Amino acid sequence: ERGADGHVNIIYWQAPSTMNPYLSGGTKELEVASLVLEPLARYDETGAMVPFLAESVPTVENGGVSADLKTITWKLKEGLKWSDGSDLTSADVKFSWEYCTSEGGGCAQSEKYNDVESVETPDDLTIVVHFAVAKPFPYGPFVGAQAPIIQKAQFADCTGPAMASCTDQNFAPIGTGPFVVDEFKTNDVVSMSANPNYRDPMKPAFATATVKGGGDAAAAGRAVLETGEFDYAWNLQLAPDVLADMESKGKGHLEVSFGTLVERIMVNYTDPDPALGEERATAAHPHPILSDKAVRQALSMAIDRELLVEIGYGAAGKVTCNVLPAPAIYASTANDACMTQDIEGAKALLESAGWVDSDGDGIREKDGKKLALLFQSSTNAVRQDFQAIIKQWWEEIGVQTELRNIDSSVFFGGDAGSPDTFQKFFADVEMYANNFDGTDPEAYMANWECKQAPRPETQWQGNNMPRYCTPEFDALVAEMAKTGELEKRAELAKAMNDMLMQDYAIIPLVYRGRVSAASNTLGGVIMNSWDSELWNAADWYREK
Amino acid sequence: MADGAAPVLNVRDLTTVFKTRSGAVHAVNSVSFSLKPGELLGIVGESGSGKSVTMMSLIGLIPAPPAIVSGEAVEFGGLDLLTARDDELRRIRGARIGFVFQDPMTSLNPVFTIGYQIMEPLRKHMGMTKPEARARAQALLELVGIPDAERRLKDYPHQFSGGMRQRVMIAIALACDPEVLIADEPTTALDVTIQAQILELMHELRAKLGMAVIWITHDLGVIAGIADRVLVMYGGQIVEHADVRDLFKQPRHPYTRALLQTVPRVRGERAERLEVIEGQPPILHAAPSSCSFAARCPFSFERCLRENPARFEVGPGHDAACFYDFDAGGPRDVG
Amino acid sequence: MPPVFMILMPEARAMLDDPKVSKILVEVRDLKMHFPIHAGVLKKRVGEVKAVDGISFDIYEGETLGLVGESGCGKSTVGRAILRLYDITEGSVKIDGIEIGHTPQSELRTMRPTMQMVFQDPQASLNPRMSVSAIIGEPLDEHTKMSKIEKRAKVMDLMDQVGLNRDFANRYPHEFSGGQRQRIGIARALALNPKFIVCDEPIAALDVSIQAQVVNLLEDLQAEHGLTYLFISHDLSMVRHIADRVAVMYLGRVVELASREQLYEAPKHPYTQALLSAVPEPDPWIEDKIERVILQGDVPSPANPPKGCNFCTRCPQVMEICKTDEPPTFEIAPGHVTACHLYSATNTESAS
Amino acid sequence: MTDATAQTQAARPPRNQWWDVWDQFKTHKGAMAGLIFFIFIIAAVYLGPYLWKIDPTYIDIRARNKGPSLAHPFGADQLGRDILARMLKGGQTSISVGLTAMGLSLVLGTFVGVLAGYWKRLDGLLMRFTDLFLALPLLPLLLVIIMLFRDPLRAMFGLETGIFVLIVFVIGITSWMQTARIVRGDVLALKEREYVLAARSIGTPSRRVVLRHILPNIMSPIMVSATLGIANAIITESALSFLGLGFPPDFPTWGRLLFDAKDMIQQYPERVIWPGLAISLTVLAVNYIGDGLRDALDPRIRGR
Amino acid sequence: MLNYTIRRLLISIPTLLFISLVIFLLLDLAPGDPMSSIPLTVPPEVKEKMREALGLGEPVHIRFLNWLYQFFVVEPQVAWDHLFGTDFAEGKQRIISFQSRSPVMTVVAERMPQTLWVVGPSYVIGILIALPIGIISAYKQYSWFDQIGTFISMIGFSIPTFFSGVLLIVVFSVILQWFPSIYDTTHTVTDWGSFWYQVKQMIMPVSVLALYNAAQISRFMRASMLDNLNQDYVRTARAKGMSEKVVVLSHVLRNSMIPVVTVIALGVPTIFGGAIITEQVFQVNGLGQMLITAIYASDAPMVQTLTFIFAVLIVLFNLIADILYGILDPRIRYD
Ligand SMILES: Nc1ncnc2c1ncn2[C@@H]1O[C@H](COP(=O)(O)OP(=O)(O)OP(=O)(O)O)[C@@H](O)[C@H]1O
Ligand SMILES: Nc1ncnc2c1ncn2[C@@H]1O[C@H](COP(=O)(O)OP(=O)(O)OP(=O)(O)O)[C@@H](O)[C@H]1O
Ligand SMILES: [Mg+2]
Ligand SMILES: [Mg+2]
Repeated sequence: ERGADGHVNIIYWQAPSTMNPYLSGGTKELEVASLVLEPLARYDETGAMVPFLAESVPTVENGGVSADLKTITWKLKEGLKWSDGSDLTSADVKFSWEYCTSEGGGCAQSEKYNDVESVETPDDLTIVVHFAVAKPFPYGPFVGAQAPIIQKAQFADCTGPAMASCTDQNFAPIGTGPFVVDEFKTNDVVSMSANPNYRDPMKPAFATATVKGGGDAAAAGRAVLETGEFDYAWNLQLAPDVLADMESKGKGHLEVSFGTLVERIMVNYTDPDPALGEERATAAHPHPILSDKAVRQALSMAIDRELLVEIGYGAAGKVTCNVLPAPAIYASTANDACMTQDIEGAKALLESAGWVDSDGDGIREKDGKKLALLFQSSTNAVRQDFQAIIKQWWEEIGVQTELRNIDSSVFFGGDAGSPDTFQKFFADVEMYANNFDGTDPEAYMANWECKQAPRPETQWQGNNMPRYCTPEFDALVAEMAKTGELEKRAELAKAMNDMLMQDYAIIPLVYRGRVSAASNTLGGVIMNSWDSELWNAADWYREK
Repeated sequence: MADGAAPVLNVRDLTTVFKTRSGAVHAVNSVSFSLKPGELLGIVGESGSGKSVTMMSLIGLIPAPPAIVSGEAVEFGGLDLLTARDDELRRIRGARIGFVFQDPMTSLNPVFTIGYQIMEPLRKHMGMTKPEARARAQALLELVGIPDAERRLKDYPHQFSGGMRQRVMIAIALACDPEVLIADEPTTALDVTIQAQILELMHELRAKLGMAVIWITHDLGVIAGIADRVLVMYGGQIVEHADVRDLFKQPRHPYTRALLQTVPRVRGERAERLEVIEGQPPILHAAPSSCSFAARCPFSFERCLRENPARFEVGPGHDAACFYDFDAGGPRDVG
Repeated sequence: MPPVFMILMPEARAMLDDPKVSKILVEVRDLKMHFPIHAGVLKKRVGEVKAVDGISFDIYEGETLGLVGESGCGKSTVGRAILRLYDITEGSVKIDGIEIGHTPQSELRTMRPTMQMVFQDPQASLNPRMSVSAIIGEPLDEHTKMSKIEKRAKVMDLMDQVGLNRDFANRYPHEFSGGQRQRIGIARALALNPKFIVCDEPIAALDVSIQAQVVNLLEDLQAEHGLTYLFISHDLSMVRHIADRVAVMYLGRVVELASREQLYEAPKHPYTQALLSAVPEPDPWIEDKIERVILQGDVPSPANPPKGCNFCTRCPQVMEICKTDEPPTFEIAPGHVTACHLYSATNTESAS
Repeated sequence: MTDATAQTQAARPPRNQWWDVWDQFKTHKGAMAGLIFFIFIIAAVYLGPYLWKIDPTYIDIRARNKGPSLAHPFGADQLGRDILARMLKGGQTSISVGLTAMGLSLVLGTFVGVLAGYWKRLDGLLMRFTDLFLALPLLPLLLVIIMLFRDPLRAMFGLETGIFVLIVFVIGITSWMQTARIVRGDVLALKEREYVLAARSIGTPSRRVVLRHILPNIMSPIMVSATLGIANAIITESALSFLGLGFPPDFPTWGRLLFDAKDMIQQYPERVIWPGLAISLTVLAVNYIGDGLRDALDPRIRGR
Repeated sequence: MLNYTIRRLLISIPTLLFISLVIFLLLDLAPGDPMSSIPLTVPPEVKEKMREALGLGEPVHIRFLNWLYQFFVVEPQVAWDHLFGTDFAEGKQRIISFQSRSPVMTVVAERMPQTLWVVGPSYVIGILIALPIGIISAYKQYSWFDQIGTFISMIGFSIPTFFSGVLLIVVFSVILQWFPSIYDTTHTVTDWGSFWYQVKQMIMPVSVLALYNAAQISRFMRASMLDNLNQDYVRTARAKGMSEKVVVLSHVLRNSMIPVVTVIALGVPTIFGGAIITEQVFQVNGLGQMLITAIYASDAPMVQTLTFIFAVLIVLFNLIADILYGILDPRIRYD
């Protein structure tokens, strides 16, 4: 029964700064907002789409998606009400699109509405989205935690430049989700209570909820697993043995789920030598040593991924040899040889490729070029541990490695003025993790097209960090954009993944899951990596 | 001066030793003297001769440790101050024995008003109410010659000049009509014209109040003008004791003699060349085993270096600690 | 108009019987030293401490001029201003015929050897972290190019002159007694063979028994080197002993200047009279007979001196005119000048 | 003339006044204990690595999370690196940071303080400047400086030295103000001392007056600032590590080791205890040394 | 005094303006990017748009002047409107945080209570502990109390709060389960029960901070007491017969408090500034925590405004400290 189970206490050690996901792309904001705002459909824990506000998920088969892949028609459930009691209509849905794409607002999710030409609302329950191009995967708009529906009545005056100044709206949006914001303290705590107009009269089971922010992962874990003050703690990036120890206290348990996040090493195909000036790290100058595939392969072979997982992630990590590890239909098995470390093999490979240690300093040379690398990453304890241990392996095979770490706000900042962004890649190899949204890898795999290479002309924007560039790969990308059939798309995606893997442009390390902790008294938690972790908070209840 | 009257204060054999990191300092060595009611006893001696320490020791103001005060007795009002309890001492200090210190600039608490500081002992020792104490404080200020007393009670020490602060100090010391006033170089820090004012004031007050006074100074001129009897201290000991006129007419200790000769004067004959006492003051690291002036004394002989002379009677009410007999012009004939 | 202290008329000078008097070594004219007082919201200059307010006198070669007065009347300021340790407000100072009143400090450096100073507090005037030889040798370092050995010899020589044991050369000031420290200070002042030494209360901090030692030393050195002293002191009896002529200061001005005999036997200015009468006499018989002039009140603040005669607030013989007009300077006897209205009737105002 | 005191002094050998300071210092038990400990720590971190030859960055995977043993007396960390070796290396950094940052802040503070105190014309300006630094919120300043200069310096001095220079610089530049104020106050007072006047009457130029007469006599506040400065720098460095702004995670310092281990306080308490003890005891030792120095350098106390 | 205050205030205006400029330029130069916390999945074009929406496209001087206008004109107007119901600020752009897109000042106002609740009491408690320790340590210098007090205060000073905080949590929250490890900022005190909870959740952060504050202040107090215990006026007070309690707690303390009070006043800005590390450890999301998150998120308006407010507080309390000095110490008058 609604409200029968009292209070649920959630801790997000990184506190949400706003409740409006359109204003912040951050995970913490998206997830907390998902308690209030809902999209037409969400992904479940397997990555399958489930209708939320929509009657059903439209497909080509059920006619919801047009054959030319240019329109998709959504039907709202009947009788849906906003938490303030007014009716949810298709106008609200259309407004959500207008809101995010309004000029000068800086909507963080506008990419979700890419290529949307127009949205029609033939009646109060029907929404027809028209795309400018054929969309084999038309589920960007209004699906998932990133693109929820907001109330037109509330946000009508908040479009464009006014988006930012509507603080009251942004902090307490009216939604259709299980909870309503009572008080929002930015970067601190959100107090919520059950939505009186939630579509299921029995839900949510909790009358009130708070999401507390602040501190660090250890404190959050402690609060759930050791002291039992909180019911749910998000994203516990902690050393595996620490987590195990906490869990052993018996107050709570860990919830792990895997999405598409892969910790990987990017290999620079271009020469980052500062002497090159403007042309540094551009395609004009191939990398003097990493252009040699043997070197790239040897680097990969020298790594013991098993151990990395054990040290850094424990249960929250898996060994992977793919940059595209999931969903299952996309996961390739062609590269699994990398699972075992092969130091000797790596040595032999280098030897045969002509890289030999001729001067006895433990470092291989060829044509006067030393096998010496600069290895950069963002500042983060686990990454530095990885760097240290990988460095040791590489030095074992005769590759000298210098480590460098850069503050994440700079490394991932994308500031064209800074030499230290991961896009500029003024190093030989770099390590970070990346994933893709939802379940469709098309955009993700397109990251390694030639034209995606960051370079001065693009203000160093672009996602092709290795500056990988082959016509074959570009052709596969183009083909995928035209293919609607799932199996075909899977084939193509696997092919692209294998191509990258076998060229060793990317050295995948760990397939990372998310670890959260739930109290043993909290029932109904289903961990989800494809959408918000709190996606099914309406179903949570207190274990009696 | 009431001759023959019982002394108000009788000090016998007072000794003070400081235990410091760099060794002991025997600041006061077996000092004995007495103070008669209503008389002014002057104490002279060079810097470091133990004048201040003597006075502070007898009333328990010396910090112990590092000081160790011992002695036969300090009799005051039927009590031995050396063995008296702290609260007994406190009831005497400020009430029956008043103190005036050398430096008027630092001896007053800078953050309390003058009025408060005068009223403090009044309220404590005489149990006065605030208005009573204030009236008395005002009267005291008028007594010591501070004009506009009522208003000035509210002023802070820094608003007074040095001379006026010293008057305030005197007012505090006099607050409870003490039987004894101990003034430790009260005019040394002041200009001569201000010193003259204070000395004049002292004359008046004694005439009016008739208390016994111990007046410490190193200025023989001041002593000559104010004292009835004089003690001369050197190296922590009393080396000569006499009626003021006797002392100036017939000094019987070589140190006193030298002292009288070295000081130039503004009146009378001008000496072409100053007499000097050669050498430096003694270091007091041990209890004296010889005459402490011997090293600088033109009359010293072998015995002076061997033995510390006691105070010998050299005339009526006049004694000196010296083996040299100036009347005879040779060593004194003593055991 | 401030009273400009007249220059002694030639005949007056001739009357001074001291054979040493030959040539004016230091000539001070209308010297003023005002320290600004800043106050208000913008720290504007709202007034000044008139520490020295128009002083003129001469010091003859080889003599000792005593400067006496109460604390805060500006004695030290005069001494320091003459040596240009302050940038003076107004007036001129000539030493050995050279005007130094407004010479920039950098050029003064070459003049420094002729004029030196001995300070009041022998403890404070010696750097506690320098050895005796370093202290005495510092002027030599600054002004001569002596070799180490020469310097050492000179320092030893100076130590002998002031009666310091040569063995003490490597010791530090805190290891000495007050009198010895003052000797070190004197040795330092002598190092450059100066002609003129300002002694700013050199004995005030010393014990009575030591004072005489230092004064005798100063006298011996004067006799030996023909030094000229400006001897600042508030000890009138010591000044009587050492000085040839004496100037009495009150609140930034000289109120009376005369030869020693004249001043001590027949003081003219009421302040001088009061000052002298206030000095206690170490003799009970005389003490009883002294007719004291007890001054009332304290010295006014030099930041806010009274109108008219500076002394009018405390003067026992104050007249109406004193409260309005500044007294000019009168020469009431040859070589004896005073600034007091009492003498305006009987004496002509001296040339100004 | 005979001088009684002088003669007794002649018996004593001539001694530098630092000996007196030392004599006084010796009587302060806390300070002596502090000094001995501090010397021990310095010897340990600088000479220790010559005896304990394990490379602090060497990863011995088999030793992961091992408790204290003969091979690893302090245990091994999550990568199997020897904690003792890391403590020694970390101590080197922490103490070097402490000493050099203190030196920098001292030099700066003394320089500004002396200039402001001695030259009236500069006083207003420099004191405003000092106030300005006092009023600047340090944390953002630290952060920005670190972000701005981390990489240029790294490029200039190499990885470790670069960041070292930066941290030292940052701590130094944000902690000199107290010293400057104290020094200025003392210089203002010293300037009026007669021996400074005496030097000027001799004609000693200002520069030499400062060097010869002023500086040596403000040693006592400077020395005290110095000892406090070391402690302060060591703590600041550890706080920077906590905020993620200090040395990079793979670079051991005591602060960093403590920070890294604090989450494992329950699993591996010894990993917290060692660096925690090292920091606290060193700071404590240095503070006691400072206390002792203050007493020893104060002539009022020393004379007693 | 008034003049002095006005003058100081006037001087502080250019100082503060300069500080604001320095902060602004530093923040602008800092390589951090507000977009760095946006997931990599958000494409660069979108990030660029967001950046523009934040106003980052404008040149530096425009942004600075804009900020100045907003801080000194708009925000006061908003405050005014809030108090008096006027609408001067209607439609004017306020200073907006990059992270939350909400007015910075609103957030500051929201955070203030929890900072004051935790840092304030810890400061007060720290002082209350420190003063007696300082007084007794000085009065009984080198006694065992002094030694232990010194030791503890040095420990308090030398242990980083991030360490002591975690230690307390492990002991009292995890093992003993006495206190909550996470501070509840939404908790409101309505009755004894909730008050007790508030006390419980405050105990650990407050004691960590109080230890640190007490350590520093007790050192100052001790030093200041030691300075004053040797002054002449203490001897005068004793000579007046005052009891040791009055001598120490009235005469000496009053004087010793003068520098200590100003030191305490100088520490007040840190109360408002929050204790960054402690707030972080106990999740007391106050101003300090806000500053550090803003720094991590490169939220320039937030950092700029907060740091500037701190700068104003520091300057202000510097002034207050000086004025307090003048008030407490009658010798000092700033004119
Ligand atoms: N607290 C102390 N510790 C050690 N020695 C002390 C202490 N107080 C005084 N003395 C020593 O005791 C001796 C006598 O000192 P006292 O103050 O009585 O001299 P005084 O005759 O009053 O001199 P003055 O004329 O300078 O006041 C001196 O040698 C002095 O150094
Ligand atoms: N640097 C200065 N700034 C402001 N006022 C000063 C300065 N130096 C001296 N004065 C003031 O000038 C006046 C004269 O001072 P000076 O030191 O010359 O007196 P003095 O006669 O030497 O006194 P004492 O006998 O105490 O040494 C005093 O009121 C003093 O306060
Ligand atoms: Mg004395
Ligand atoms: Mg003077």
